[in-house]
Amino acid sequence: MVSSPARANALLSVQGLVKRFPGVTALGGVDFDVRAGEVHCLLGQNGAGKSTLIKVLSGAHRPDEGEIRWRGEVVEFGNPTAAMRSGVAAIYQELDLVAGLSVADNVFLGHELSTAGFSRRAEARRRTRALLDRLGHRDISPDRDVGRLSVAHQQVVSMARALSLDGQLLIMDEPSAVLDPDEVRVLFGVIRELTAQGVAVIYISHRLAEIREIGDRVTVLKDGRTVATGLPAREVKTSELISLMTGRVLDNVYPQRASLDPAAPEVLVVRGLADGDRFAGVDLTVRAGEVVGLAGLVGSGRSEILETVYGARKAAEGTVEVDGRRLRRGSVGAAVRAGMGLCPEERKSQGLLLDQAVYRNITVSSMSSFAKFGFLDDRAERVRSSQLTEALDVRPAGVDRLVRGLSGGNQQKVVLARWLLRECRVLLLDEPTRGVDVGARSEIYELVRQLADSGVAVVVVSSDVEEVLGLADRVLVVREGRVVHDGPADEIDESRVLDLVMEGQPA
Amino acid sequence: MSEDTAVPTQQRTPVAKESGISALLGSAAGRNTGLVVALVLLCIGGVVTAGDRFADIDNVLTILRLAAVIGVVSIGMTFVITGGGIDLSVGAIVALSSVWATTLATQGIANDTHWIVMVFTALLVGGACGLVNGALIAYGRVVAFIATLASLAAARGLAEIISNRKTQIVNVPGFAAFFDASVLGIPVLVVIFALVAVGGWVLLNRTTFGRRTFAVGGNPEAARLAGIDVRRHTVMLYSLLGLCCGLAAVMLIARTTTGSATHGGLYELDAIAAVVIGGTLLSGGRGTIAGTVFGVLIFTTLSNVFTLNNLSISAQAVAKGAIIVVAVLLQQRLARRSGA
Amino acid sequence: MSEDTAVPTQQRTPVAKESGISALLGSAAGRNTGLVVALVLLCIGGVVTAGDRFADIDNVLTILRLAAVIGVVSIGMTFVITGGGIDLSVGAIVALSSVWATTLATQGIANDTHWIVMVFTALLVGGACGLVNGALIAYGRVVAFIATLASLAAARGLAEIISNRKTQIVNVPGFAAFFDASVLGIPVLVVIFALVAVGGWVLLNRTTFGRRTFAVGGNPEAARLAGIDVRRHTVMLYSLLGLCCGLAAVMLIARTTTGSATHGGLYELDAIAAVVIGGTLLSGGRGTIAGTVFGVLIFTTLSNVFTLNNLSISAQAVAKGAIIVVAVLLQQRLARRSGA
Amino acid sequence: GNTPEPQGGGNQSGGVKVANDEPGKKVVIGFSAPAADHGWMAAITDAAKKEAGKYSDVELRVVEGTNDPNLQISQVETFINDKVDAIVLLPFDGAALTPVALKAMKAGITVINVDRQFDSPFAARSTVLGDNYGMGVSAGTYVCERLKDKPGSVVAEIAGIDSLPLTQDRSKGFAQALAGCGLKVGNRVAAEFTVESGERAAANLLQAAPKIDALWNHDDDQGVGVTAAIKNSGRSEFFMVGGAGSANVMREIKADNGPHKATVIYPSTQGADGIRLARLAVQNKSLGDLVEVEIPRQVQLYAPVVTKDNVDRYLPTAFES
Ligand SMILES: Nc1ncnc2c1ncn2[C@@H]1O[C@H](COP(=O)(O)OP(=O)(O)OP(=O)(O)O)[C@@H](O)[C@H]1O
Ligand SMILES: Nc1ncnc2c1ncn2[C@@H]1O[C@H](COP(=O)(O)OP(=O)(O)OP(=O)(O)O)[C@@H](O)[C@H]1O
Ligand SMILES: [Mg+2]
Ligand SMILES: [Mg+2]
Repeated sequence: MVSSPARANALLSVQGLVKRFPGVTALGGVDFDVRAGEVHCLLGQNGAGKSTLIKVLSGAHRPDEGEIRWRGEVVEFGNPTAAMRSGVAAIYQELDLVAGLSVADNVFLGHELSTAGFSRRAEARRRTRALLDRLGHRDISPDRDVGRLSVAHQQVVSMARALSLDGQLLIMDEPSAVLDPDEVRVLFGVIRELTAQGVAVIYISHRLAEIREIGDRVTVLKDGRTVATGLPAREVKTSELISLMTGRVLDNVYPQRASLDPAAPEVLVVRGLADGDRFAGVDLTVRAGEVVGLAGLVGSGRSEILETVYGARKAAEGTVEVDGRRLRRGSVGAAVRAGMGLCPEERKSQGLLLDQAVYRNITVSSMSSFAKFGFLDDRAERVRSSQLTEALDVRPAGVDRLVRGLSGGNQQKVVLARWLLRECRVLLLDEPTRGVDVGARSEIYELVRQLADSGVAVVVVSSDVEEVLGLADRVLVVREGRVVHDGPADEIDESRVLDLVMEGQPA
Repeated sequence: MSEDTAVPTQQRTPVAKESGISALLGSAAGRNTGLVVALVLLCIGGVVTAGDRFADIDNVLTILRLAAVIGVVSIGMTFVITGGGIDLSVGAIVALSSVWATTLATQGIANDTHWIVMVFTALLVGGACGLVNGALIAYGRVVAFIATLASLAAARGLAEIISNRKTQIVNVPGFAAFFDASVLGIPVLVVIFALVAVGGWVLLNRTTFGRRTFAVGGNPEAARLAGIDVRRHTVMLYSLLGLCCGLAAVMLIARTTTGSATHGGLYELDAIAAVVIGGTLLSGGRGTIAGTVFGVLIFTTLSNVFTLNNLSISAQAVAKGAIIVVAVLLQQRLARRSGA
Repeated sequence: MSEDTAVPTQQRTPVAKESGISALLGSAAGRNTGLVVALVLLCIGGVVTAGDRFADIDNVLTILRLAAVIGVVSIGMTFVITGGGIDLSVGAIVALSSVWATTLATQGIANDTHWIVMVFTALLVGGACGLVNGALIAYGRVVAFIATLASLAAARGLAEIISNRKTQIVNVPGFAAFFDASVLGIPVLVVIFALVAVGGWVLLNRTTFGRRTFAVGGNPEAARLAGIDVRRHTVMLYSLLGLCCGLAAVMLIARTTTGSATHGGLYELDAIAAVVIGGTLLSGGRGTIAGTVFGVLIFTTLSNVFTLNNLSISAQAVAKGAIIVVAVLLQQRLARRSGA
Repeated sequence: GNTPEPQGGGNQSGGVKVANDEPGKKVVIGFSAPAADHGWMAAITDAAKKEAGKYSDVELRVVEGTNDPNLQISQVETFINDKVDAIVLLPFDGAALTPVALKAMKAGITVINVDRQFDSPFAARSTVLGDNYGMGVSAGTYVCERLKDKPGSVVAEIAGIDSLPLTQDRSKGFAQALAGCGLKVGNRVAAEFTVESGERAAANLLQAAPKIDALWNHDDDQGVGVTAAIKNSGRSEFFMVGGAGSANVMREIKADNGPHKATVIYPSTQGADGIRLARLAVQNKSLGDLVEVEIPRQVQLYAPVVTKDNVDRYLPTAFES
């Protein structure tokens, strides 16, 4: 490949990068370059190789082939420290923080502030405070145990950590996936500040709107290869991006709502659910075929409401009924037997058996339907699972793969497949499209709609207000553990929801 | 590492795995190449240094008989460790079961009715101990290490109190006769071990119980949210191990014709070592019965080869340490090469 | 579970943690309420049943002296377990160090020069053993349980070979005199234990090394991505524990005036039990030195109270089991209530 | 001029029974004992090896010492498979090893039982026994002699591994002998035959008993630790009686510079006696000083008290712990 003059000026340029894992080529030849002071966006479907690319660039993986130039010099980042020394800082997709250590400790892990080996704790705390303030989070204490923060706050800590490295190149792998709109705004402010100082940013997101807002140039990956690079982020057409990414044309993202039968039976009835001061007085009724969306700020308690309905947390008060039968409090088993299913918020720690095969992850909740006298029919499990993974387009295919090796979005599809297999009466989805690409996203919407049409009652929690409005028949807005609005989705718009969500919040 | 280089989008034909004995043997040998190689090397060592005395059928049966008791415990331990637990009290449970099953009272009833009473007593005591362990861990939320350490102390103390620290001799006709017999030339104890191993393999790999064990050990929170009653399952795992300990106690009673509070000394370390060397993850979520069986056989063959060779006792200990490390390294290198 | 209930957007007053001794004591007592209560209950039990004989200052010093040796090992073990590892070979390393430091040759050199030679020998041997363990685990990628089990066998075997299974008596003037002395009425051994505990606390909680230990144990992948050399750190942790074992060997030599291959029997279980009961997570990532010290004190006080009361060993064992469980349950309930 | 103790060292008796020591038919002897986890047990194996080394017609096979009856059984099974001529067996638990010993006898192998007795008379051709009960009695009698004028004296006892029958026998003998002079054991703790455990047990015991008149320690090996603990505590108001009879303690008794004033012998040469008996039995020889043409069924060794007066007689055969 000829190195153009532009290449030579680039802060970072990458040529012919190849990375193979056992059984799969994650990167099959990637070329692109990043200039100082720009926001370079990476786009691609789930499993396209974005995160792998990031890990190679930050020294976490060694490439099998190809060349990385840093300020024109060929470099080899043998380990993360080498990359950090050169000025590359990364926020990984799978949050890599150490639960049990404080926020400040996590921010400075690996580059601790110390004198003769002794930690300068006050200094670390002070600087962490400053970084968090800069990210608009006065509410996170540097002394807090990171493991006790919500995912969103953990994401903020990761960003603080990356900022603390004072890098020349900041890589962010889906930082916005767990943030609410307000927080994304703050994040973008910080990014603009940085680029103004000449720092380059590589930004990964599945939300095209964000790319348009913050990005300068776009590189599209497909199946581990660069299919387009250097596209102007603001001008390029959405349809073009989508077809570059997926190889097909998508138009209407949200499926058509069928008109709801007013006589449909109430499948899920929740009355007066409360859990200490976390949330209280939650009433929720979902009819067969209805999709109910829960909107709210991160940390407003939506996940907890869902988990309590499901019995994963024990309610202090209130009742949950499925098809008119009251469920035992705090028993997941009872909920599952009654036909409930939950796609949890944190797929890695709550949803998946990472070191087990895809098919085992899918059948784990419906084992008995594959068993005679407790003996499992392995073959039937595999056949049914492959049908589902094909339908959901999980890549790479093959139900004997370990889930750990799948990309984030594909892992999410595996969790969904679990409950599709079980044919639930009630499906609770907590951030079902987090980290899922546009193509798959519309497939998931389609699926949810189909499920609802087949008579399933669906509850969706999402931080993406547009998604809630597009998908749900009815919208509930949750604020500080209370339901502050309950009404049909077509009678409310995005700005009204945001108003409700933010009401009483300091701006 | 030689990897296959399929592009992700390319449709991969799902590897069809046949079930049945051939698969069992094939996959067991495949995944445990390193262990098989280690065992074969050990056997070659045995033949070279002790010749016919090692390769003799009687000697092989001696090795297997020795392996049988700790083998049964190790199979139970495989379940507990795969399920994310650990049990330090196995030796003490064996002791307590052996003592309880051989008290004068129990033997009296057995004499009046049938020797099977002793077997049931041992199984009952073992199972009950396991139940207590499991309940403490699952419902009392005491760390497994500490809970079973406490059981270790308590069960051995209880065994000493019951037996009054005397060795209790078995005088029940039929009992010894049954267990000392052979089936087609294979001692009953070895047959029991084989049955437990095969049963354990089926249970772990072919049933919902086994599948849940992997899930509970791999990610208990995910298992819980998937609708598995993790606590009940944990109790069942420890109870199963308790039953195995009870069975091991019966076998030990048969072998020694005694019940004693000193039986089963340090079985916890032996069993855990066999399980872990066999490739079961100490952190849970991955376990193999075949590996455990190989692990037990490696340890017993090792001490048999030492016995045959008249080595100095201290040198044996040093050699044992070295051989363990070599076996593990071998297993790892070969497992990595085969891409597993 | 009552969790803290602040709404996230609400400004949370950061818990101001003062540094210094008061914080050390305060937080140690706070996080270990259950252990403190258990220890206090035990002491009350001691006073009630044995009266002045228990509350006597000499008896307290006896307890502390007994706690000193295993205490030093347990502090080192706290680091290894917090860092996500385990070491079964500590007892064997203590034995090997004690033997090596008291061979005729070493004692000869010590007599010609200074008794400190023996101390350095023990530290060197212990450190070297730890280094080997660490290297096997970090670079050889042998599971810690198996690697240190192998070291256990090898180190004890080596100790027997070197000592020819004889007890080696120390005849170096000055050595015993130094370690038998008291500082302000406190025996030197107890002073050493206290210094190691304070040093360990500082190292774990106030230094980069300590922070990294938590990270390596809590999430090794995150630690790696943060640029920490996880393998080198692991080697350092085991070497540190090895050094502690060497120091414990010196203390044991001083206490018994001998070096012997039988020293340190079952220290691995005692040390791990003390660490885990103290609240250090067996899976790594969380560890407390203060808890370990309480754990050690609980176990030593327990056996002291038993002895003062002339209890039978079997009854002791049963009671010990029960008390361990109660202590842990207590610690858990109280920790949960205090919202920690 | 025969020595009073049959175990009294090979060289002394060897000089007398020339006919018995003459090389005969080759004898393969298997030897198995519990783990050498304390000095006395290590000395047993060492003495047996040394004894076997003296005979050109003896081939000794020593296996790893173990405290697991299951493993010890399989070691004996290996000997049976190997068709050795004789087995000298110091079982971890006599009763537990009985069935396999019977099996060996049935296979025509001469089994010599050492120290811990089988529960069937058919399981061994001959048995060499220490006298655990007698040890306790000897120690108790000695204590009585010294304290007979001081009623109400405090007697303390540090036992060995408490779950072993031999420990219980020793304690029983001691208690009964004391009862004879109206004394009883005031404080008792158990150690584990190791130096370290002796130190630990003694440290606690010394706290438990503020005043002691006599202390019996079952085992001289753990006694090293006990002595260290006594030294640490600075106590000297009592005298101490040892057990087993190590060279260390005998030297201390001779020098009269420590708490030990006596020790009761529990011969560590029993294994060596077993080797000798096994060889004689296989070669169809008899015990020289007996009229019988066969070796006896049972030899029980005496447990004498060693004091400053007679220590010189016992020191040469004492074991170095
Ligand atoms: N450690 C690994 N072992 C095996 N395969 C892996 C590993 N990491 C990634 N892969 C594979 O490499 C490919 C690229 O994955 P990657 O995580 O880079 O995708 P991605 O573009 O970040 O997707 P997503 O948008 O879902 O995060 C996938 O096919 C994945 O299965
Ligand atoms: N186990 C826990 N311990 C302490 N605090 C917790 C715990 N779980 C949740 N929280 C806190 O409770 C708040 C509500 O969390 P929850 O996850 O229910 O909110 P949410 O509306 O679902 O937000 P998100 O979009 O992050 O899922 C969070 O701020 C979090 O910090
Ligand atoms: Mg990704
Ligand atoms: Mg949530």
